[in-house]
Amino acid sequence: MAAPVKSTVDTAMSSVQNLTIGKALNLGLRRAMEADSKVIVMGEDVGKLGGVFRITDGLQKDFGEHRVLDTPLAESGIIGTAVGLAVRGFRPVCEIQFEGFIFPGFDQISSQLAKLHYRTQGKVKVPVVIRVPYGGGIGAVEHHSESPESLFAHTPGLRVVSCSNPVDAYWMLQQAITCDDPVLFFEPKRLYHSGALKAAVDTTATPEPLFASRVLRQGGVDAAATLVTYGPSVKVCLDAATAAAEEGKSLEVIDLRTLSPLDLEPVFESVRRTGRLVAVSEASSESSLTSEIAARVQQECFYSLEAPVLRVTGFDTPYPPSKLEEHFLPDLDRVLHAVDRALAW
Amino acid sequence: MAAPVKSTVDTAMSSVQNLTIGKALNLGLRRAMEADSKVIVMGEDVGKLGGVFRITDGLQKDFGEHRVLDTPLAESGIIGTAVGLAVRGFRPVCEIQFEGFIFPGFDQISSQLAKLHYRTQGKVKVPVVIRVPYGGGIGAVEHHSESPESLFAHTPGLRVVSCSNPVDAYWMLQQAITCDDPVLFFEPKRLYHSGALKAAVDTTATPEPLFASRVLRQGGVDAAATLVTYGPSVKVCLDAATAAAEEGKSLEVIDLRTLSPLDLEPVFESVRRTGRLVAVSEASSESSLTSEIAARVQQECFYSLEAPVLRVTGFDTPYPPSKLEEHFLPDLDRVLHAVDRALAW
Amino acid sequence: MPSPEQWTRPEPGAGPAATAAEPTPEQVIAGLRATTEGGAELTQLLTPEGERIPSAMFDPYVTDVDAEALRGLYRDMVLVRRADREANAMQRQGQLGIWVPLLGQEAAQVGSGRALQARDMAFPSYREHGVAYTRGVDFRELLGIFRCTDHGGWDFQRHGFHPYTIVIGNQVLNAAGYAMGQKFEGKVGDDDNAEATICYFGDGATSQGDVHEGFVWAAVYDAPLVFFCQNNQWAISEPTERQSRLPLYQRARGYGFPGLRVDGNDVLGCLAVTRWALDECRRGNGPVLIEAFTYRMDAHTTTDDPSRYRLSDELEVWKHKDPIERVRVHLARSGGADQTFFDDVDAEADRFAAELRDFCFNMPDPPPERLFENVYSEPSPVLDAQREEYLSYLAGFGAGEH
Amino acid sequence: MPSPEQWTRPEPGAGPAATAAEPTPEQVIAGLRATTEGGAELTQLLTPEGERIPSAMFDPYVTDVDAEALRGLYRDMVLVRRADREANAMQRQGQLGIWVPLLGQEAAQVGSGRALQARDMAFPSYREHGVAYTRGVDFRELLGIFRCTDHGGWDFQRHGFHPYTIVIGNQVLNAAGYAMGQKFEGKVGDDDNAEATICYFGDGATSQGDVHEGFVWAAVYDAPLVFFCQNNQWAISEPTERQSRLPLYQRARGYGFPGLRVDGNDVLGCLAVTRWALDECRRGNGPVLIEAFTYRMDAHTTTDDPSRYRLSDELEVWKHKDPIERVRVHLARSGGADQTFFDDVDAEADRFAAELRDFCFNMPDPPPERLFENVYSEPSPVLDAQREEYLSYLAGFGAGEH
Ligand SMILES: Cc1ncc(C[n+]2csc(CCOP(=O)(O)OP(=O)(O)O)c2C)c(N)n1
Ligand SMILES: Cc1ncc(C[n+]2csc(CCOP(=O)(O)OP(=O)(O)O)c2C)c(N)n1
Ligand SMILES: [Mg+2]
Ligand SMILES: [Mg+2]
Repeated sequence: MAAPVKSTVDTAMSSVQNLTIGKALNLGLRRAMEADSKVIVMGEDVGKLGGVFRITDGLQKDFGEHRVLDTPLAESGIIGTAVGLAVRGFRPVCEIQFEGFIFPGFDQISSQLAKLHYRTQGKVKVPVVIRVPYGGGIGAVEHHSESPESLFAHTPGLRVVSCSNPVDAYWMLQQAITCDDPVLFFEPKRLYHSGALKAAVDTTATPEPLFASRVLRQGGVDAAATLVTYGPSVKVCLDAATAAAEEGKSLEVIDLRTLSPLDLEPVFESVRRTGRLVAVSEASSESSLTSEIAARVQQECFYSLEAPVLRVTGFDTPYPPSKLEEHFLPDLDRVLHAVDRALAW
Repeated sequence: MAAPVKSTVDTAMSSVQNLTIGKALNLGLRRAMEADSKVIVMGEDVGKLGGVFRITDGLQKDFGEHRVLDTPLAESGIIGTAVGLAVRGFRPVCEIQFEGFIFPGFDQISSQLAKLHYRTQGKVKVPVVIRVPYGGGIGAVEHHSESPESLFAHTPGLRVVSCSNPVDAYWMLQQAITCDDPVLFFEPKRLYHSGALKAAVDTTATPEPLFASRVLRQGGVDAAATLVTYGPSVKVCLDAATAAAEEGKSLEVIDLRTLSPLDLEPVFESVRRTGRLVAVSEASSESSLTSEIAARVQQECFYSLEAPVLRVTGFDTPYPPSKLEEHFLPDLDRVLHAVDRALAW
Repeated sequence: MPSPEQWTRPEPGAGPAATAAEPTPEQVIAGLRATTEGGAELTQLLTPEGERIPSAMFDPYVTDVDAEALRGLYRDMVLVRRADREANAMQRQGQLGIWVPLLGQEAAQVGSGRALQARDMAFPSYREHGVAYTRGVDFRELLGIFRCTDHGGWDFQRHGFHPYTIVIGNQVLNAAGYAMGQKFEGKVGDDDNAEATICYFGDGATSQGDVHEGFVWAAVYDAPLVFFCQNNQWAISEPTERQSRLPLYQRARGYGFPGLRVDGNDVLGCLAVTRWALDECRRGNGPVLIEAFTYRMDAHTTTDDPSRYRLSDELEVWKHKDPIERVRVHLARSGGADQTFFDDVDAEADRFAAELRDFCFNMPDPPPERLFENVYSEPSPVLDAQREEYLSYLAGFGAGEH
Repeated sequence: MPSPEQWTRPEPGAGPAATAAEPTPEQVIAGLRATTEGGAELTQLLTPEGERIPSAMFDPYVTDVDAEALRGLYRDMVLVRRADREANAMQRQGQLGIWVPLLGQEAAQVGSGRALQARDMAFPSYREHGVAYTRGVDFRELLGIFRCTDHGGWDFQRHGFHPYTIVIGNQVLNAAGYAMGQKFEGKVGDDDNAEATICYFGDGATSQGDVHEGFVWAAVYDAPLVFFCQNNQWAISEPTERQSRLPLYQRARGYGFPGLRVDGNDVLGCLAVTRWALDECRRGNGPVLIEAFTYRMDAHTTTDDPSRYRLSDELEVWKHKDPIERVRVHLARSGGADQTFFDDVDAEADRFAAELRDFCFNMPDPPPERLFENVYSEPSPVLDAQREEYLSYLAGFGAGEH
């Protein structure tokens, strides 16, 4: 849970602001930095430039160069020094420019960040947040559209979350920063500046808990199937549910929010009613989060399932040239196709 | 498939030798180096020392320092230069000293090794083999007992295999080396020198294909359940099947051998008969290979399953201090307990 | 050219120095001057004013560069710049997803690229379109990456030009491995078959672990590798001071191989220094680090907005150091070329750009099945199944829908 | 102590040098001598024969080291060695899963460790038991790692001694971050609250990207960080020449901060040089690299067999450079200690070892539920379920079975 955030700027503003995900993240960061002087932001180009996606825009100007660090160009360095800063008592928020560039930092994440607390029987805490813009759909070149979240979900000791809307973006980021564990914070980059997703963020509201899934769309008593997803695919699934509703099919949509540890209780509960589940993710399917969801749902809901858990995911290929990404990414049609298959099983 | 191997030494020896897994790997490497002068071995301490597990013992003496390279101490360097050597036409076989030290090389594996062939529409081949001693049970300190194979199975473009016995060790390594794709070759380190596993390796035999699973123990017509596993857990499952047989329960045991791409047809076939599957692995369960197996089996064998696919795995914790590893590692009792649960479902 | 060792602070032996203070205004000015001038150790054969400066060390490497050869280098740079500008414009028109401009770095790329021999190998990062051109890679073959129809498709072996590498630093290790292979194959030595490798990376890349490991490996294995660092002063929004206290060519000092700084806007200097370095490598004296001191005259990519982080003054100063202009002036003054030549080159550049444009506008989209090809060198049943399932799903939509 | 810059090959400016040839026998001998002698730039205050050598630069840092203080350093080293040997023996007896011996490196560790002040922070790798001792970490607290009952459990904050790090190089970046934090908190400066950090790593580690990035970060942020590289000549079976062409202290030259080599078997030298370096850091002149030139007298770990890769001759030569013996001789000759003192220290060492032994033999195994603890700082329902399920499964076996 986020500590109560004291605002020192914008006090004249209304407590409700209409924000994109990008702006909500920016405001969340600002609030976290105001609330705790130990919160520092570090990464490539996060200072003057405000990050290539402008998520850190204006922070260096207002908080100074010692709290918003344009670091040397090396991800192991960013994460490795963040670990040391955390040991010293700071709460670093690292930005990885694109998810495809997190791999040089994989060792520090896996060997130090994820394990220091366990290794020291809790004596060392490493409250580091690593912000990772991820996912495709932006027509980018190689390494700029991947979905590596499953690798971190498979790594014990890490918490992995992903937001899908401005309200969550605002709160989840602050909650991740106040969390004493390392958090990999996956941000759906193609939705950063989506005007369609703009939402009213009430900065005085009480946020949902960080490590909990949420049912975003109830299917009602006659719900035909459940869709479970996270991050950029949430919008796809919500749109699919809307389309299905027009055809008279009622779908429940669950936003995982926490990818590790998973909070699957709402999914089990839903599947026990609907009997059918489609898990949706842009990541390749093999040994992934959607595999885990299928594995656990088939076990927990064995007698409720009327069709196997189906998955709509990226293929087991590297991310293709982006002229082909419409084929790679789960879209409304592929989701509905899977629902139809499940219903016809 | 391995190219026919011309032997230049040991010609006086019988073509059948009784070998441990470790010695079989050593002989396999030797044969591959004899067969193709472009095969080179590289890694930390692989030369004079013969590697910390002695798998490369004697190779530098016989093939010279330019074919068996004691490299500087850096895994990204080992893998990154191996990629370059492969582009030049070599077939490097890299040794990572312990699986816990593969992470500094993760970026080169994920960004270059796995993608160069795809990126170049097949124009660049990177026939690199990365040998990774993995798994627990050797009473070691931290980072020396992990099972990170799922991370690589989730990475498209890589082939991932694991051997479980001397015959496979001998052939699979040679086949991996002649394969034009990058292969992550996971070796069950605690079985390297197991005398109990010694087996007759016929170096004139025709090997099984590399990328195929194999039924190691048939359950017969009354088979009660299927066990699917790989690497170090194969022995555990075979022992469990033996114990179960004494109690009158017949179990089929399948050795995956290829972890990515998976060859699950034999598993589907078996489960369609037995109706029950237990997947066993030392790796943590979350978003892992065993998740994938469960996900695909519940889909392919939906109407055959009489119980959910159960998993016996390491817990979702970092690898514990090794005085606790007997609790972490799947053992015969936990496997049989899962079988009982499946049977009682 | 060994230089006196300089620690920025402290000079040891004098007891603890005073606490590192904010720089004085004089120091700031000196620092800025160094930023555009490259310092005392800069090798320069052709000044921004087109004046030829003799160099005892490097003149022997360009004795063959007569007026004709210089006209060739001029033509190369003009064509490359023209193509770069055309591609940049096409991105603005929506024909490319992104463009990575090389504006200002033509001399560094053409000079070093022309120093290579056919059997040498070059490992680029993602901005080396000028090097690609010198290696005979058609500019049109580069466009797929930026139009996002492919990840790069030229024949790397035929051209001695490795695929582009986007993940910063990766290619440095790959190049080190390749150069080790050249050595292991006995291609290093002073006979006529000697080979070398050159590897390109930026100022920002020098911070990456992979670049360090590349230095370590190449040094330990005496690899015939020229590390060619184009210091264009910026890594997106970060100036070189965020990566290093010392001039980057001095990094080599810690590894025991030569590091040199050349005026990266001087095509003749780049040609000479790179030829020298490649020669050293071919003779077994590699590796060598070259820092080409230049400037990124345009944005980092077409998605970047440099006005957020750098002053246009800097750009103005660097305009006076233009790599093409100094060759033009030199040729004109020395009688090495007349106006007809310059006009001809301009006309050729226009045709070159028009062809490029034409090609780009007509590039077909890749077919969906391409997605599944070449993941592995041999078929995979799992992927085959995914392809079949997806293609039949697509077919279910009928022709027009997708 | 700036030194003339030396490239191992070639000397540029002379045109292409001859192809790198096999070394001459003379060169091999010179190389071997350098391996045990450390070269001309080695700082040494106490020779292997116990002779005190004056140093204008470093003497000021050990003016307080009178006979009593020297006796203290002697005692430290004897206790540390004795405990190390005891642990090694206990491994042989099956009481420890593995041991990582520090034999031969007592002076480097005690000298540098004693240079630290209470508020300083040390980041060890996995062999720094001697440093741990100087930081007040009880030797018994180290045993859990090697008996495999825990991954390390001391209070890192109270001792200013970070957990051991096994993955080579990782701790260097962590230390750089910590030192940046000291600086950000205003602890750097010449007042009395100044702090510094020291970070330990080996000769082999210098090849890792993380160590390089640690150098880059510390240099760019002027972090108060002493890089303390114990060059014990071997990285398991690989000699230092497999990692570098140049002496390792010279690596710092490429980054713009000082690099010094000290006789790692000279406790006084290590104390003085480290105090100097820490002082520099506290005053804002960091970072500094120290290479402590020493030798790994035992195997890499108890699982290693050095006879496969190194000659015992080397060991014999290094025996004459023993770090403890030279202090004993110096104390005896200078009248700084009599035989009673030496006997007392030996007796204390025996008690120290006996206590350690006693403790080790009685260490309890951790309970199974420990496995699930401290994965996160707050409970996780997923893990709670796994724990409950496993514990009830275990309970099902009855008391004795598991
Ligand atoms: C590992 C990695 N991290 C981050 C990036 C994103 N990125 C692309 S270019 C760039 C700056 C590179 O600067 P420099 O090395 O100076 O080369 P330049 O672009 O100036 O030619 C960054 C940070 C990347 N491509 N790879
Ligand atoms: C990343 C990584 N790779 C490999 C290893 C295995 N390993 C442990 S110690 C060691 C040699 C280290 O040599 P050096 O840095 O000289 O330190 P020393 O052990 O001599 O003190 C190696 C290769 C490791 N621990 N971490
Ligand atoms: Mg740059
Ligand atoms: Mg060492």
